[in-house]
Amino acid sequence: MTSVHTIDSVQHAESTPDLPQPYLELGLADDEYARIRDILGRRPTEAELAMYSVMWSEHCSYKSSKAHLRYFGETTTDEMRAKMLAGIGENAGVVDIGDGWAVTFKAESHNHPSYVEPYQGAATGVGGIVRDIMAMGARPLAVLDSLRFGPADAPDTRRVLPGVVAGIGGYGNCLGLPNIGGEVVFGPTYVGNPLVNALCVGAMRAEDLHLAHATGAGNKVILFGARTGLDGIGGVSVLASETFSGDESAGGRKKLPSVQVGDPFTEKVLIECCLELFGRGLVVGIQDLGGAGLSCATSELASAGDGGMHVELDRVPLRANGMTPAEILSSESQERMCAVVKPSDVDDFMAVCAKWDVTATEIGEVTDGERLVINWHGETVVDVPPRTVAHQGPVYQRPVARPSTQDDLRADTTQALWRPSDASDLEGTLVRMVAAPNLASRRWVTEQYDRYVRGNTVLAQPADTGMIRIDEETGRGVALATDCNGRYCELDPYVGAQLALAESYRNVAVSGAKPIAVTNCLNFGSPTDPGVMWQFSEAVRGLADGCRELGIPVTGGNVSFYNQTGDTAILPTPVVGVLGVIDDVRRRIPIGIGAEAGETLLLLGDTRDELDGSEWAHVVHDHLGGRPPRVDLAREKLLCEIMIAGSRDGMISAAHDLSDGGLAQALVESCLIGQTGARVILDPDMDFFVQLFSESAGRVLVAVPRTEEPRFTEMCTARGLPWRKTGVVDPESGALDIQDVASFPLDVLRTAWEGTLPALFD
Amino acid sequence: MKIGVITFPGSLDDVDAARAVRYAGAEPVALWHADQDLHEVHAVIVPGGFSYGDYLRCGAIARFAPVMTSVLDAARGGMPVLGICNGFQILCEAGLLPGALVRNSRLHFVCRDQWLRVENTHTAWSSRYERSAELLVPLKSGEGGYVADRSILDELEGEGRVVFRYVGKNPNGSLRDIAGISSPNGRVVGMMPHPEHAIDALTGPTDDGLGMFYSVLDSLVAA
Amino acid sequence: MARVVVDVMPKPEILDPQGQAVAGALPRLGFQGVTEVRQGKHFELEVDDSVDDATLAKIAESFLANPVIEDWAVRRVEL
Amino acid sequence: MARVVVDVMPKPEILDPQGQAVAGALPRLGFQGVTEVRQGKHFELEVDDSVDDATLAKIAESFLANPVIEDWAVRRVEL
Ligand SMILES: Nc1ncnc2c1ncn2[C@@H]1O[C@H](COP(=O)(O)OP(=O)(O)O)[C@@H](O)[C@H]1O
Ligand SMILES: [Mg+2]
Repeated sequence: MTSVHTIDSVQHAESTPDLPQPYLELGLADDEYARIRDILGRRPTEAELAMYSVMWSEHCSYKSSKAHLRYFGETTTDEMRAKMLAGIGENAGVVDIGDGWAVTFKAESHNHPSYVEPYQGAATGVGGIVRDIMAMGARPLAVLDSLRFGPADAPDTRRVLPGVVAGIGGYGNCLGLPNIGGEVVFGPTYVGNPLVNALCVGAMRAEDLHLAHATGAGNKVILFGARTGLDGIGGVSVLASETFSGDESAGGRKKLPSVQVGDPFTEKVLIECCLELFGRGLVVGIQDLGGAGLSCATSELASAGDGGMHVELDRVPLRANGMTPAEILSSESQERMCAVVKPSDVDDFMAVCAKWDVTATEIGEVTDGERLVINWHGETVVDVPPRTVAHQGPVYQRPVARPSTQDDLRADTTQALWRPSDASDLEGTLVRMVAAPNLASRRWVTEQYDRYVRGNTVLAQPADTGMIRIDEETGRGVALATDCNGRYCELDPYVGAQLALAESYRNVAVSGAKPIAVTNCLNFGSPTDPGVMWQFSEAVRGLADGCRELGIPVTGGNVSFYNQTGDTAILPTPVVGVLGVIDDVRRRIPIGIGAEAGETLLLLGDTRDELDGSEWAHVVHDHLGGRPPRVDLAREKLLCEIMIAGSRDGMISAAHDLSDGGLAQALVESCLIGQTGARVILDPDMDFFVQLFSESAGRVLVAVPRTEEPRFTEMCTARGLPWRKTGVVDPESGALDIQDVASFPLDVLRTAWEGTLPALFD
Repeated sequence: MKIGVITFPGSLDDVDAARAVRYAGAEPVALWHADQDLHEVHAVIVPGGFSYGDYLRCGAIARFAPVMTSVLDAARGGMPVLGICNGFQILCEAGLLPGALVRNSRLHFVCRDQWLRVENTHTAWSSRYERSAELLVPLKSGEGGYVADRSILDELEGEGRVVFRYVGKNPNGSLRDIAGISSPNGRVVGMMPHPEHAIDALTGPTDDGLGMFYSVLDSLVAA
Repeated sequence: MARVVVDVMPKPEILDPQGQAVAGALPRLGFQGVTEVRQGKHFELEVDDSVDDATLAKIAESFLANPVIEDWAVRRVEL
Repeated sequence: MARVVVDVMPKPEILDPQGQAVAGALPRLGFQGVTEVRQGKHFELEVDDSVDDATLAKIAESFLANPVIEDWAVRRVEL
């Protein structure tokens, strides 16, 4: 089957210029195909066509989003850039956190695969993002996962959620990466289109930053890790069924599943192997193999370097028989990395791989030329300028139009909806809300994740933010939170994205860490829908403007389009991840109250009548309409400064930010997590319902030791942050007592809060 | 005092075990799975993780590692050995401790802070505790259900070789709530929960686990 | 009453890390000559005589196996 | 070359939570009449002709199964 005439070589392509090619089936448009012919001055070979088609896909080329994403760069000031060692465009952003440490973090979506095969889809999502972090030269330290599912009681959710959770746990636990946070959100638009976004954070000494560059002619290209199989080449198997190969078995591959199976053990060993390689200085450049496999790794390495690259494709160790060059180049087999290594270091490199029992193969070398040349059994099957594959894909200005329904949506506020007012209605509403799937305890999920491994986890679920210690000597650490409320984004994508940023930022700040950088995972419907593109562009602008106002840069991110079932797009879901740094993790502020006797509860920030898009409107009235809460980033910044000062001076013993479910939810969680009761007195001059369930942004509930109360409140007053004494911690009562509403025994609240997910999914 | 901590490919909690040894004031020594040499350590910890991926059965492949031959010899000679989680599974697979660990009864991996009761304070690894003391220690495993023949269970109970028992709701279906057991001479202990993750209230629920590492130092000094 | 066996195996083109781990370990344990191993699941079901083959196939296909990545085979065995 | 199948099952007296979970789920999915389910492992090995039955038994007993909790059966199948 490797006999000469079956190979579509460059030579063969030149001699058969008019041969019809299945570019449409591979997802390329007519003009895109024409451009490839133009670039090459001939028709592409089968292998080249495979490369261009995957690299120019939406997923790899960002062709619909690029024009908008530029705005992130345009709004990043020099000051914001100061601590950024690598930014958008690299595998993952890197920031300097001080003491010589650099931290890298990034999120990625694995939505569609997780719908098709929940366990493996989610597992390989974790695997992929971890390799991105390794490609920066960092040791992966922790993961987070941000999840969206259909309604909690939908049959589809029952199928998808347990598999996704088990997959994330199964893979992450086996890698020895603590899971320190994330989200689980249920909503009707995610039926048939769950969102599985995984985030990984890693650290390295700043001088060890490895960027994906193939520099230095003569340096060797080494592929290491798992063997290459037929995984995830669903689209490209079209080629195998086409004319050239003449191979019967290949023709039979047409309906290959594009599902990949993960092997976390191989990845774990790969991590240790990479770290030893980095540690010994044996790597010039490195790239992970993710989407688009070798096509991506070779073209990106080559185009980011200063020369070309030559690859002998038949040296790639294979797992399946009779794979064609196009298939090998597009395979998305997991757990593989590609390194550029000095010739003099190759033996040492191979020895380290042998120690870890990792398969490693020299597949080519960096060349002087400017072309990426790939041979297959002596014939050239690829000869392209690598930049045209990796970076010069098409860029679309998709039509953008604000949907005509948007005005009606915004006019349909919650004002007309029935609101509870007397004590017993409020009491019933509170218990019902606490047990609602979106507000109930996430323990059923998080118990399946190892949060302890490696012994550096300082805060993890339940907490507003995950926090890990980076440096055992100094106690320096980082905090990470992810957030997004898709309902707010539906009502106003610009404000919604800023609210996601504000919440994530606040979640980091309430732990006492200082937010320093942002990543995102932008999940939207189809880019061919002008309304979706409007949501997208508004969200990007909102996020970028918000970051500029807060003074923290977006260092990277991910775009996932085509999240829709039929014509119905998901709610716009721009998940925002914020990274913070804390000089000494011993000063972290936990959620649970009651650590010290006689704490006072203070509510910081302003409460307004803001219930449009709220969890209450969703749970009680199944209503979505109106305007999202107001966002005030200057206030968020002030709040953050107060929290950091409070942490530094030991003035705060616990804190919890207010978000979904409002004050009621924050009070319940603070009591249940702290296993301590409290007595609360609401403001008699304001509607109780609004006080308990409004979702106004920029608010935090803090517990302050009585001795610190004057100092803390004076600081707030002096700096112009509104505060209100809301109650006291009451270790004796075993209840959350809200004066003039009800006294809620903690065991009643716990049953309501913790019972929901087990009842649904056990 | 030197305490060896084995690293298999796929070991995860080896760094944590080494840290616990350090916190207790001893010197951790890294032992490599492929190396028979125990480097003159005075005791050995077989740590948690997923050795070789644990795809076949937890611990099934690791027990054949060269280093385990030396550990088995040393254990028979009285060297204290502690198997934690995957380490416990490996010691059972290797026949150093009786019984086996099976899939949790609720089928899910479980990570939670778990109360344990100390049932035997005469082993090399538990002498620092008061009898019936209750410890709060992380449990994190998918295959933590301890099973053995009834006759073996009776023997373990009769000889006082149940070292730790779960308190409260049984988290994984372990027979007789067994969380940890010892060899007849009390030198080898295997347990599913992770004392090495309870050495500092900053990163674990408590520091209740430190006692195990102090215990073994006591036993080595006494020996 | 009948006993039914359902074997579920990873599809040939799908990665089988479990089988690979076994195959890789055997030579280290001193067993030569095993060139390939694949690992799947084996179910033994006790079923009423009312359950017909079509139902069994449906159980295997829709529940015991994930047809995206696994093949399955059902057979009745004599007791 | 020969193909060898090894089935490994939890011993009858050992609790089998996986099998139980399957048995419990079937009626909920609308499948009646399955009274018991046990779940084990199924291995398919490709072995050289040099590998005799005694060796296969040893592989099953000392490695693929844990005799404390599992039974095993080896059979050669025609290709
Ligand atoms: N999918 C998940 N993976 C890991 N942790 C999660 C996940 N979902 C929720 N959590 C954790 O559970 C806790 C409660 O979540 P949530 O109420 O969404 O927090 P918040 O409202 O502060 O963002 C947090 O510690 C969060 O990180
Ligand atoms: Mg929060």
